[in-house]
Amino acid sequence: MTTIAETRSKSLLYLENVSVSFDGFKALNALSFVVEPGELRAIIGPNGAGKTTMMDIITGKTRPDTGTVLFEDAIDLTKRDEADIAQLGIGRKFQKPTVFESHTVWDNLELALNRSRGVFATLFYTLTGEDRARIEEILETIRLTHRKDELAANLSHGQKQWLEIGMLLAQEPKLLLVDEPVAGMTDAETAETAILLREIAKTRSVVVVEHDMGFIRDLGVKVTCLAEGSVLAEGSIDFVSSDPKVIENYLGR
Amino acid sequence: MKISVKLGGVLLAAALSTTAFHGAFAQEDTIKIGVLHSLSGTMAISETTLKDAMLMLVEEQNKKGGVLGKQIEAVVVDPASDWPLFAEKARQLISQDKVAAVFGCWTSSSRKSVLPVFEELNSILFYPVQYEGEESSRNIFYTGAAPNQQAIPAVDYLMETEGVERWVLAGTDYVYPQTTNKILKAYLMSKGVAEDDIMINYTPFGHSDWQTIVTDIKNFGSAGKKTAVVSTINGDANVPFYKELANQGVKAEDIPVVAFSVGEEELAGLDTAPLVGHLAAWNYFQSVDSEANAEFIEQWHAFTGNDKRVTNDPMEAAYIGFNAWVKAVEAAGTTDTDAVLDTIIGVTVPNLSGGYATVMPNHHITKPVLIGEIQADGQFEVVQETPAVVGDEWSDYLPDSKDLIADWRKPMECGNFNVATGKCGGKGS
Amino acid sequence: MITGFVLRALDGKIVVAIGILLAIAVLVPALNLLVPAGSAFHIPTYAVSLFGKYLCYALLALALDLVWGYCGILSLGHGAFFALGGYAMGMYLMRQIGSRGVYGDPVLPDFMVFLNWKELPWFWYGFDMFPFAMLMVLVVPGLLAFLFGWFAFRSRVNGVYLSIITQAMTYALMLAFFRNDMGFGGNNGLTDYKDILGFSVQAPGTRNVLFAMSAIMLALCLLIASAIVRSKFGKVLVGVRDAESRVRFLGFRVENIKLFTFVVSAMMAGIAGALFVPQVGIINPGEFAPANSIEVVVWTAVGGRGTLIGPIIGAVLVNAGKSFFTGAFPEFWLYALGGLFIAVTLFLPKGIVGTIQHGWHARTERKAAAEREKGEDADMMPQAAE
Amino acid sequence: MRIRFVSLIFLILSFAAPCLAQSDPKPLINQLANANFKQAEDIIGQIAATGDARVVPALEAFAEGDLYARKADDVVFITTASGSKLALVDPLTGESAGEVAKGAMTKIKVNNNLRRAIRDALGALTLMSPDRNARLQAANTMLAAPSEDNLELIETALARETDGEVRARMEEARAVSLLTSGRSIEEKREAIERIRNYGGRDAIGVLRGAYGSIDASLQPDIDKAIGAIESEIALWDMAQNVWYGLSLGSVLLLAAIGLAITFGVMGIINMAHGEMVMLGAYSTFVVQDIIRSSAPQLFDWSLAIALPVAFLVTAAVGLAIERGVIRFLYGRPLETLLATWGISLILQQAIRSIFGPTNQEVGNPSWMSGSFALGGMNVTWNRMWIIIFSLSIFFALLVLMKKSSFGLQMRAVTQNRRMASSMGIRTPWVDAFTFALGSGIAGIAGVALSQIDNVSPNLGQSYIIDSFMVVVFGGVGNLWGTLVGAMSLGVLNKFLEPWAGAVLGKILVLVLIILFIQKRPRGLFALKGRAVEA
Repeated sequence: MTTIAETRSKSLLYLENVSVSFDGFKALNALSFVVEPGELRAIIGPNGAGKTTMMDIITGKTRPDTGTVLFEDAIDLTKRDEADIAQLGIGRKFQKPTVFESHTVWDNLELALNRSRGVFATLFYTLTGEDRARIEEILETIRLTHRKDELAANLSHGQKQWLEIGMLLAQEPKLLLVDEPVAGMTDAETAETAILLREIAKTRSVVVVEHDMGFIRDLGVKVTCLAEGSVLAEGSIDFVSSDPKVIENYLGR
Repeated sequence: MKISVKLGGVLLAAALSTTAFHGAFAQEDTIKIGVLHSLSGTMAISETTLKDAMLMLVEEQNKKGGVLGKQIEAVVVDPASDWPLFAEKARQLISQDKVAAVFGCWTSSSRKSVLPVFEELNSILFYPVQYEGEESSRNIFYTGAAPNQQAIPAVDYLMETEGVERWVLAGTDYVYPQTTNKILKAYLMSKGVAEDDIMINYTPFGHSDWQTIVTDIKNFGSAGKKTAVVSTINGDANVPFYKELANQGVKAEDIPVVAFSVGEEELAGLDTAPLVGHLAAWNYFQSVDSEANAEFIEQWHAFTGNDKRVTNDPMEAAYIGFNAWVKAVEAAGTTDTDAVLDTIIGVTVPNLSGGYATVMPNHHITKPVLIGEIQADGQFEVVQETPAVVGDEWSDYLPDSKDLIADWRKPMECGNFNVATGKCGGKGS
Repeated sequence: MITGFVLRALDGKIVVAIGILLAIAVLVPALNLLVPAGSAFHIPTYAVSLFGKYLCYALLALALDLVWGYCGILSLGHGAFFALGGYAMGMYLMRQIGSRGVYGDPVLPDFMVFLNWKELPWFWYGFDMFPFAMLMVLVVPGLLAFLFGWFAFRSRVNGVYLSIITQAMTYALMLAFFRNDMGFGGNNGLTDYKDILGFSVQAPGTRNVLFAMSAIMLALCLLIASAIVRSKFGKVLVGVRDAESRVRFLGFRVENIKLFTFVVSAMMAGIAGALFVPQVGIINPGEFAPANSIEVVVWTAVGGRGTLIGPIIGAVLVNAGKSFFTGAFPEFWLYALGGLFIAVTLFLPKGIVGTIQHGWHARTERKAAAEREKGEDADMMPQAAE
Repeated sequence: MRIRFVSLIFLILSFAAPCLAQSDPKPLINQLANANFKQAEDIIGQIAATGDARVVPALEAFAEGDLYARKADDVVFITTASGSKLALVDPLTGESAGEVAKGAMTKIKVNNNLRRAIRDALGALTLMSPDRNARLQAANTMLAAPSEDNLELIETALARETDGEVRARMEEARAVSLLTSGRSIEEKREAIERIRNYGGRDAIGVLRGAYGSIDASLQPDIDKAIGAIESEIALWDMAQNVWYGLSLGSVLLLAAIGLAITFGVMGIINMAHGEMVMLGAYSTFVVQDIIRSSAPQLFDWSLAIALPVAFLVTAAVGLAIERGVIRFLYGRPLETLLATWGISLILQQAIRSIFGPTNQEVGNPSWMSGSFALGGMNVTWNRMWIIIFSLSIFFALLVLMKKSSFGLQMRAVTQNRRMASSMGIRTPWVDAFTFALGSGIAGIAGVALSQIDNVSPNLGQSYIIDSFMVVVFGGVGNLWGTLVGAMSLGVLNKFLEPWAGAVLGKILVLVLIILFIQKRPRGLFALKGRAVEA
């Protein structure tokens, strides 16, 4: 068994006793949660278990009432805002795919590229060969090369999900938070996505929130089950799904 | 892009046609005059009446055969209570419609905005509303009251007949009240009123919550000395003001309120029973007893087809201005601006209160000052009438203008002649 | 890279638009000065300053479009920046009157004299120098926009809340400027100007130059605006409009992006005001009235927000209509105007230009759509940022 | 001046009383026929001096301006208009003297001085009148016009006075008159005490007035009394200010509450809201107009009748607007701004075309006019009713929203249109009726506002901005927010006004709103919760 200190120092993301409540309702209740570098982690849990709130806290959208949130054991995320955190290398994909509908696929990726994001830098930015190469590479990864010049608005739901993931890749994050990536996807797309995510996880840590157990099995990774704002069980999918508390709390229904 | 090219063309056409359009109206054998009063926006409430009055006057004049044997045609435009638009419309009336003279404006802002236009294009404006003075333009005739034709006599009345010793000067926060109150304060202090017996209070345009101020007035008035309120509150805010006065039971016998911008029109929106005895100072009241007035009111009711429509002081000012212009044009035998400017000075026409108004060399006119008390029927009862007073454009109670006079007769032809330095051009440095 | 920045701006439409504006800048004065009054092609001086006014409004609308159409910030207070620019110019023109005022005071403007102020308030210093005044035309609105935006965007006030406080801002300024004690001439404002840079503001020559300046300035600002929206920054801007949080999570400082745009837009509005004042001959607190700012929104919407040409067309169209109807049907023009607004919102939700462009896009889209699986349903289309 | 004049009466009384007392007032009254204001003033004095109670109606009629002289023979009558003619009544005997054409009579003009003179004279004459209210009135007059000459009169009256309130008032009247009289120090000391208890600013005025003339030994008492009264007043002023704040707040609430539905709940930036208020006010005008012409006795009920009318009218207009325009614009809030702006222009101009641009008279029913004193506070009836009215509307609305099934549907639709419709709620109609409700309430507000503001086509414009401020300040979509927002803005405004002045006060309030929104970007009562996608 490793001591807390060690886990902390090894961790990429470290949450301890994080609590937050909205008008009395405890969304997170002394949640502790650790992600190691290069880890692919799945999170399951009933609605209102606090999955999205947790992501909000990690990405600086919500401030916790109490608790520590550390990135790479050094940076206190509770003191930073979204932009900061994103630049630190934490990318986030929303439940509802949010891409820039009125931009082309290409522009979406160009905007996401991890380049200086200052006002004047962007004003006078001109596309370099290297950037072009990078974008094309991502287009390959997310299988959208053939539609790069179309408005994102015209993509199918699944393609939008991928485009969003692609944008996260362009950000070159160390940690990727993915909220329900396969919601509303065809089985084919779902399988594709699983492969895509494992591929991505080779180079960086990924946290996936998902309801789709099948998909989680496809991923075949360590699973954390949240309920009422704290961790219920953690371990392999089979271990977790056999846990009585989990069954009663989540799978049961 | 083709779009915007096309549209561009369309627009140019449209804009130009605005000019063309008016051309189309003109029949050659008429003399055109412009009517420049807001028919929409915040000032429509006051100005629309004047527009109707002008149309009536033109109609009556045409019945009498028009002027110089030609029919008069009124060109009505709507400057929409928007001061820059006033300037634009004035320019349009003068240079597109080629009107011989313009009758219009209510607020000083609108007058100030058109003044340069009239001087540049050398046309004539007749301005029918009481104002703060401190102006005399070669091309403008001020047929409304200057402060000395309204404010000062009213204050005198209160001092002499009502023995007022303590004064509240309440006004809307803009130039007319500010200037009038400055003049009044100087005047009162010259009459030996102590500084702390004068309370000055300003409120924003369209102020509708008067509770605090009316209470302040009551408190100020409960100091044992006879107190009166001199109100330069602007049109819209008056109704709520008087409603509050009535409800808080401020009786005219205790604290009379004398107003300079409250006429029959404003009272029309009020139940005046609780306000009986409060005063207003004007140069005309609908209740004035004279043939001219009776006839005028009759025409007005006939013209508007509504015998509840009241008449008011600015209408009389318009009436005087219009008749003076007609008379001057007849005398000059032409509507040419310079000719009319020469002949109109000294022109005397009957006013509606049974007397006469003369156009003075300073482009202001002579007016009797009437003090009226509000009656239960929404009319005023005249309690004092002075003989005709000459409008004093440059107040004697403002340090910088007491040396100035205006005289547009040759050879002086100066709007701001300094009697101290004997030079034209203000203080002269 | 600057060159790239500018070159990017010059796509077809903009080039033509700028071309037209420059042409107008030359043509109209020519037709006014050179063509004899009798001729059918003569443009009367009256019309020149009228068009000049429209162009200023067009510039104002363009400025609003930059923040609203592209960044999704609906400012109901842009009239304030316009008016401030106007006041800066007005103050210069007042100082130019010098001793020609009715009181002949060498320094004090008339309204100060008859409120017997003894010396010039500090904030009037320097306005006798044209360069300083012109600087102020940019700085004052810019500074206000910066302060306002700094707080508002940092604390993430957005949507209708932002709109309403911008309205509160212009409303408060209106009340303030109505006060005589402010030292800006109270409700009468600043007027009766004599000359600008030594040329009489009344002289036809000056009027035409001012007109030309308006056209050129509009062209210039159009160029700048176009350069901005076509840069990567412009894409981010649209991103902010459509999916603000996504832009944040991509690591952009949305508040800075908004702030920059807001300030630039405010400065453009200031320029518009500065050109407006000498042409109409008065600036007064009425320009701060919230209703005016709402009208600007309407022009922009009529022309088509999110397009650069749209607001210009909208402003000129609506105002030309206004000039025409207020003269032709003084009693009924409000019905026409009101009707126009309703009609546009119902039948041309994207505005005139927007609709035409959209229609054009739609055709190409339909071709493409044929061989592609069906796109998303309507509510996925970018919506007007509230 | 008043004092001087009243004393004049009594000088005449004391010297010439014997001969004047039984002299017939009739010729005096007839002298009024061709007297100028100054002379009339003396005549009134002499009339009063006769001490003859029969002259009371004549004096009252004079004050009312109902005293006319017959041109033919300068005989004076009390008149009442009957059609184009005047019904004549003998000023003393009160018996009818037939009718004559208006032309045959000349009105005897009356001005503030004469009214005041008459009032004081009546005070002296009616202090012992059998009518209790007349006595109370008289006592008040005496109180307002202290003079040692009244002293004996008051004391004789006091001796036979039984009614408690009137006694108290007379005691006070006696006290104020006593101060300046030659009475003993003890009497004056207790007089000061009484005045101090009676309190109020007038009391201070009286005490200050007496300060110079009074015996030096009493001056400390006066200082004490004044100090006590002033501290008391200070407290009441505070209370008064709060009250004014609340009543201003209730007006804001009235103006905003309809908007809290159309804008707050439905998210329509409804620029035509002000015009709905205006329509409500005009409905009130029309109702009153009809009542005046056809059933004057109903006038006190006019507002009660106007309420449903205004509601129905504006609700109908609202319904039309929603069906005709707004329903095409859901999900496009900004377009609603433009369209409703257009609508408001049209409505304003329509009202102008129909009713004309000038103010229309909307009268206050008797139960809404005047004021009453609450301790040192002065409460006007119309303000009080408006506060009650606005609060009751608010709570009625609250109940409707929270308890009724329509309210439930309304909230369902506004929260999730699709879900609601899929659950079988007929969303289009819910929308339509919600908007109609909002407009209707704006109309009702118009009825109330017509009582304190002027009814003109611009009425709406003057409230629209404040309404938006209130709703946004309170927090969009939260009725309680609107209530609290309105009230706090009202009170804030009223506390700023005294030291900043009305204009600066308003500006400061706006600035504070702006700063407040920085602190709480979603208003006072922001709906917190799991962060939703911006």
